[in-house]
Amino acid sequence: MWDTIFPYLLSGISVGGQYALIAIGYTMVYGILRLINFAHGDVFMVAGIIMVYIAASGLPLWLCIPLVLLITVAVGFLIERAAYRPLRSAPRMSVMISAIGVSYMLQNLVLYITGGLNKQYPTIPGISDTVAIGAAKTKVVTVITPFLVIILVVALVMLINKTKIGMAMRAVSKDFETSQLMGIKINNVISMTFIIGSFLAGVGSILFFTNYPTVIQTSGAMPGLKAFVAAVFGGIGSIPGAVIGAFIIGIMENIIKGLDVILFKAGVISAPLGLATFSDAFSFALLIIILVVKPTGLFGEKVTDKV
Amino acid sequence: MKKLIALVLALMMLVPAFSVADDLPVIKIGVYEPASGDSGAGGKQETLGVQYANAKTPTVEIGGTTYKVELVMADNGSSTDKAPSAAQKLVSENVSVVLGSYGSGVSIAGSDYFKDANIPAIGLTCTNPQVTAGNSHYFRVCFLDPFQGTVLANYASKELGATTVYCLGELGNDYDQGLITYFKQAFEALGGMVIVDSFPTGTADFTSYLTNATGYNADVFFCPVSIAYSTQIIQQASAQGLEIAILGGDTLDSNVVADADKGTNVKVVITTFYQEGANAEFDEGFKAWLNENPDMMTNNGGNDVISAVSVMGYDGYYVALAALQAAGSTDGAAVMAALPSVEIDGVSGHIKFDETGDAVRTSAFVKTVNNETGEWQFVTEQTVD
Amino acid sequence: MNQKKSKTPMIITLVLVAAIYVAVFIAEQTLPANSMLFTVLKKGATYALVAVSMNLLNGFTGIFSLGQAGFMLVGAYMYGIFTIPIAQRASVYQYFDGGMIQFTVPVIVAMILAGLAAAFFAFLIGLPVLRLKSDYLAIATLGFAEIIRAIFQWNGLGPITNGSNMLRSFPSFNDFNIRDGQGNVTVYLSTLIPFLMAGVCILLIVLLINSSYGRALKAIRDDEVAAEAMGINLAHHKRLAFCVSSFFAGVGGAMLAMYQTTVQAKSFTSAMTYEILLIVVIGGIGSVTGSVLSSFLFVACSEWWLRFLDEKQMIGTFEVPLLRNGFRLVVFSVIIMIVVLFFRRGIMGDKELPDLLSRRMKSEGRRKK
Amino acid sequence: MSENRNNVLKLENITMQFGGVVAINNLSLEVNQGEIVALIGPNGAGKTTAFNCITGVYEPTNGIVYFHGEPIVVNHPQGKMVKQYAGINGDLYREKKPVAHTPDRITHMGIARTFQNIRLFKSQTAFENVLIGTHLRRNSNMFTATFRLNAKEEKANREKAWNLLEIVGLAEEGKELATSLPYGKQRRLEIARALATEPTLLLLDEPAAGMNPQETDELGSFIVDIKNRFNLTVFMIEHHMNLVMDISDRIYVLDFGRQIAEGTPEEIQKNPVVIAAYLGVEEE
Repeated sequence: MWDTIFPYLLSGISVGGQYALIAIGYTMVYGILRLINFAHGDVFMVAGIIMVYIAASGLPLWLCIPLVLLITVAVGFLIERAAYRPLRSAPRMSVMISAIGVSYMLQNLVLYITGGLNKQYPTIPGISDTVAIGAAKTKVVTVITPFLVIILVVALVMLINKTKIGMAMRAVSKDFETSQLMGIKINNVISMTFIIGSFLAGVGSILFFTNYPTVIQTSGAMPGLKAFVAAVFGGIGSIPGAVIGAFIIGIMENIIKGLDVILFKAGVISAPLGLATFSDAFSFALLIIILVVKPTGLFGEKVTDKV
Repeated sequence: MKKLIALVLALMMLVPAFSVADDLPVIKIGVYEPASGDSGAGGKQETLGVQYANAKTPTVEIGGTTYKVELVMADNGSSTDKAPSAAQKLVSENVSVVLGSYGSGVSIAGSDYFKDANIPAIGLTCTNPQVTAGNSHYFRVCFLDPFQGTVLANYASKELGATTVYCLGELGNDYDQGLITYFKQAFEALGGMVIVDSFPTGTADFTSYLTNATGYNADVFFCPVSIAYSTQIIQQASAQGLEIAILGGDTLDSNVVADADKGTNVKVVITTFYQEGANAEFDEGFKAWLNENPDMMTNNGGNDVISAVSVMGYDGYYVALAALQAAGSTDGAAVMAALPSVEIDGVSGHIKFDETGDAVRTSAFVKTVNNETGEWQFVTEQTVD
Repeated sequence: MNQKKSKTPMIITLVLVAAIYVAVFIAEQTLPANSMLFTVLKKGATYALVAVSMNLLNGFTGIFSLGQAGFMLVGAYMYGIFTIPIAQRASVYQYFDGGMIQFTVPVIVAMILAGLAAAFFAFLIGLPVLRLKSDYLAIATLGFAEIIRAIFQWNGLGPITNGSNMLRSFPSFNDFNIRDGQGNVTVYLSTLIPFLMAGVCILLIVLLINSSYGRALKAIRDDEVAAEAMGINLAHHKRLAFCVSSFFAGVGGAMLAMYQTTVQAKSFTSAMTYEILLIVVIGGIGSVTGSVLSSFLFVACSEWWLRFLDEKQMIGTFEVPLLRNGFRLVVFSVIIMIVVLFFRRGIMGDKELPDLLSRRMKSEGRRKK
Repeated sequence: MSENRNNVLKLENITMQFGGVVAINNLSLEVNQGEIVALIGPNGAGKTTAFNCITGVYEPTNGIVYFHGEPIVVNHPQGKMVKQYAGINGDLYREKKPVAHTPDRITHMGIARTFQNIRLFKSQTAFENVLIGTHLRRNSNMFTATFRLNAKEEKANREKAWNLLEIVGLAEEGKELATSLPYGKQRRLEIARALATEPTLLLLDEPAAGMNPQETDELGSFIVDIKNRFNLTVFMIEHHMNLVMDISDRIYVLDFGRQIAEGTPEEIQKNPVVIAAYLGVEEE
């Protein structure tokens, strides 16, 4: 039984870690601006496309990766500047619509640049290799993803708890107006949030596309939505919540994909039911259940980590 | 500013001067193919065949008049909801005949529009029987899924010795689902077991599906999906060390897929319409043309390996020309009436339509990827009685 | 007391609308049937209905729902399932032995069924979801649309929904044309009928908006606490708005099915909802006239007027740079962003056509004085 | 007093606790038929909270609210509150089944209110604001309303709304956007809107806030006028002492969530506790 389930867990942990890196961006932006940044998943996709084109230009890989992260951060920063900042005093619905507009634009822009064709993600030596864990074989990146996620989250939590900018972030997320009155430069804090979020999305994209090496303009949509679901599930505004939520969603989704096999092998069913159809829908069902049962999410009440 | 206006005006004056350069009457052929979306890569390669044929034979003599053939492109975006307006665009441009599409679903989705406008359509590589069944206006130059499914099932059972096959298709893709159904029928008739799974559109993570195949102890992984998904599946199969062969239909016959399989240990076997080398004249001409046109080379995936879909596009163009000549008119209805009796010797073989409007095909090529060179290798030519 | 509203702008509006219908009818009889104009008008009418139904929720009730595509899907499927001719069922439901349902209902009945089914789904979804606050509600409805999509694609329901495969062969807009014995069209109605369908539905929505219930919905949008203090039952009214909006989204879905001639769950994605939302925003949140106008504009731009951007254009020997497949959508999304950022009120703001007319008359009257 | 059979509103041991903060502590009071009763107290004393408990916006932690003798709100500390509860009489209603109505239900029963920070429907005209108030007494349903089968009722409602506007002196401004009216008129409009719901008890939350002395005077006689005209009982929160003393029959004084005094205006004016806790602060 364990042998049957283990490979799904492995896939789930890997993809969950990548969702986690995107989910942090959602949860931080929501914590501060109360905005569902619908374009965040597309920033993640854009990071993938940038890597494709930079690597194709012949630059060495050790230079490509920092460059990709840098450009991704710049993209996230510019989106906030151009599309969200002018709407700071507008109703929340307008900002959300603007986010949807940005998402639409990024996708169309990439469609135009790539000609609507799938782009092959470059192979990154080291993490693209195959390793065997027990009976299962997988890429190195699958194994390092959860560790990298934990390292990044610890660093991020330290940044938020120990540094001045982190303190400002916490203040802004608690009370937008008051912190403004207290002399916190709100715009800087918001920019910083977007920079961190985009950076993590960039890292996530490198891991994700190394695992699933094709990029197309819609590549970011589903992972983005699921990462958001993870953020809500874990309690929006809570970073550990987002990470745990992401792992749960990643694992559950892969278990659902393999549920037919698991049930089949356990002798519960005699023929496959086609439950894999619901692998995406399941995440949303989970979302609705949590919203109805505990609208604040798993860790929503812990205000201390709210950013 | 004034200078700019003057320049624009001057340029506009030049327009008529250039457009009267050749005064041949124009006949329009619609190319109804995806240029974006999941099937974009395949659609572009199919279009290349049409474009090459058009470059080679840019004019046609109909009823004693020589016409210039103009290709009108419409991108159906690989999706059935974008298909109507793409089809409508071709109709509104008054094309005489339509070629395409890559992908059976979009072909069916556009079908009614051509029917209502009395324009015949020639399917190039859409293999689902429903495209032509019950339609008098849709024709097709390739083989059909019941045939292809049987060929694949025979091959899986007899050559690969499989008893259990895991099939994976995209939800809502008529091509995938159709071929899997016919494969299943044929394979079960041979005494084998078939497990069918589907993934939602936009899936990138196939690792769990690959695990499923292993979990069912399948001997063959059958995934007749579009190029976009098949490259993902092959690469992830390689990472997971999948030991069983991946079997595919004609959609996998692309240099993009072969490239993905290069340097891995995954065995990929497919059935298709054409094998490079079968017609040296065409091969050389096509490659030379690709090398002259960098844009076209990009559309072919960056190299000059010939995909079978391009061949079908090429043959389809000549079927259309033959029909136009036989009709002696540019009127869609006349072309439709002339099509059933058209016969040509194409690059992919002799093309002749049966009463439903499908080409009579009795053989398919089986190819596999050479893992070292990343090239397609001919395995066998399979026929079904 | 100035209780009496001037009726003149209302009458002018009605005359204008009637004139549009006459124009559509005449155009259809005289212009070639394959003109892109009719494609735009048919799809525009469909989208207008869907956009107005979304506006009823987002604009008039203040419920930010992103479930529109899901409800359209339900409507489109209900329409398809109940109108595919028996003779065609074997070939449509080819993998499911002709399917389970072996009867058909008239088109109009199927459309009402489509609406009712969508409203029923909305009722079920509304029970848990409508309690949520703005953006949580948005994401939950978006999620529900995805769940509905998965359910309709599930092979287990194949005998009814045809699994993930296409539904087709049902009556489409072109079947409304009146033909003579030889099958030649004598009277073209394929554009007028969708106009009538959308028109009747939009009229109903407008009547609702201007009724006591409509005012209650607007009160909820303006201030939930005050609305509740005025004795307006929030849960009841929100559910009502949600179901009514979904009813018309379902009818719109049925119309989309007729327009497309095929239906497939796969195409009802969140991208479709976003498109409709953008139409509502461009038209002006809270304006029916705006939603209708922007639907036609949006469809015309995306399907017709901007198509040239997708192809190489030569000015003499000069090839216009940047033009290639996909450029249309780039230009399009830039326009949308400009509207969202700088013209936040959209085309109409929250004004309707009669409002504009009465304002104009007022200002003219003043000038005369 | 508690023997008075014709009391309209009666609060019994109402406590409202938010987390660890006790906003109202064991408040009991009564408002009788035809009275004008004022609730006064310094800022933050818990006056508006009391209104919110009566109208169903908040669910009090403990206590009962009676309306015409019917318990419309009943609660006792539950769940986490059992441990956290910092008020008194926490055990008193343990046996009672909690009753909680949504604000619209309570308005339906006949309690209407205005808001301290004016909450008019901002996109609607003054007339429409009042008209919305008539919605809850409708006999029509969605279908009859959409198909205009309720024309008679609609006409009656419109007439009623215009009448109310005339009564509050806003007939001229009926077609203007509610939020474009001057402050004083907005307050009157809120009252008209509340009256449209056909209440028997009217709760006014600082009706004179932001008004000049002359307007305040006029408001006083206006309140008495509508009370008589519509046979109302009025319970109001107010800071303008002149107004309170002029028109109130009785006054309750609240400080830090506790009731510190009760009596006629004359009694309150003389009450040293009130002067110390409230008037003293006010004059500072």
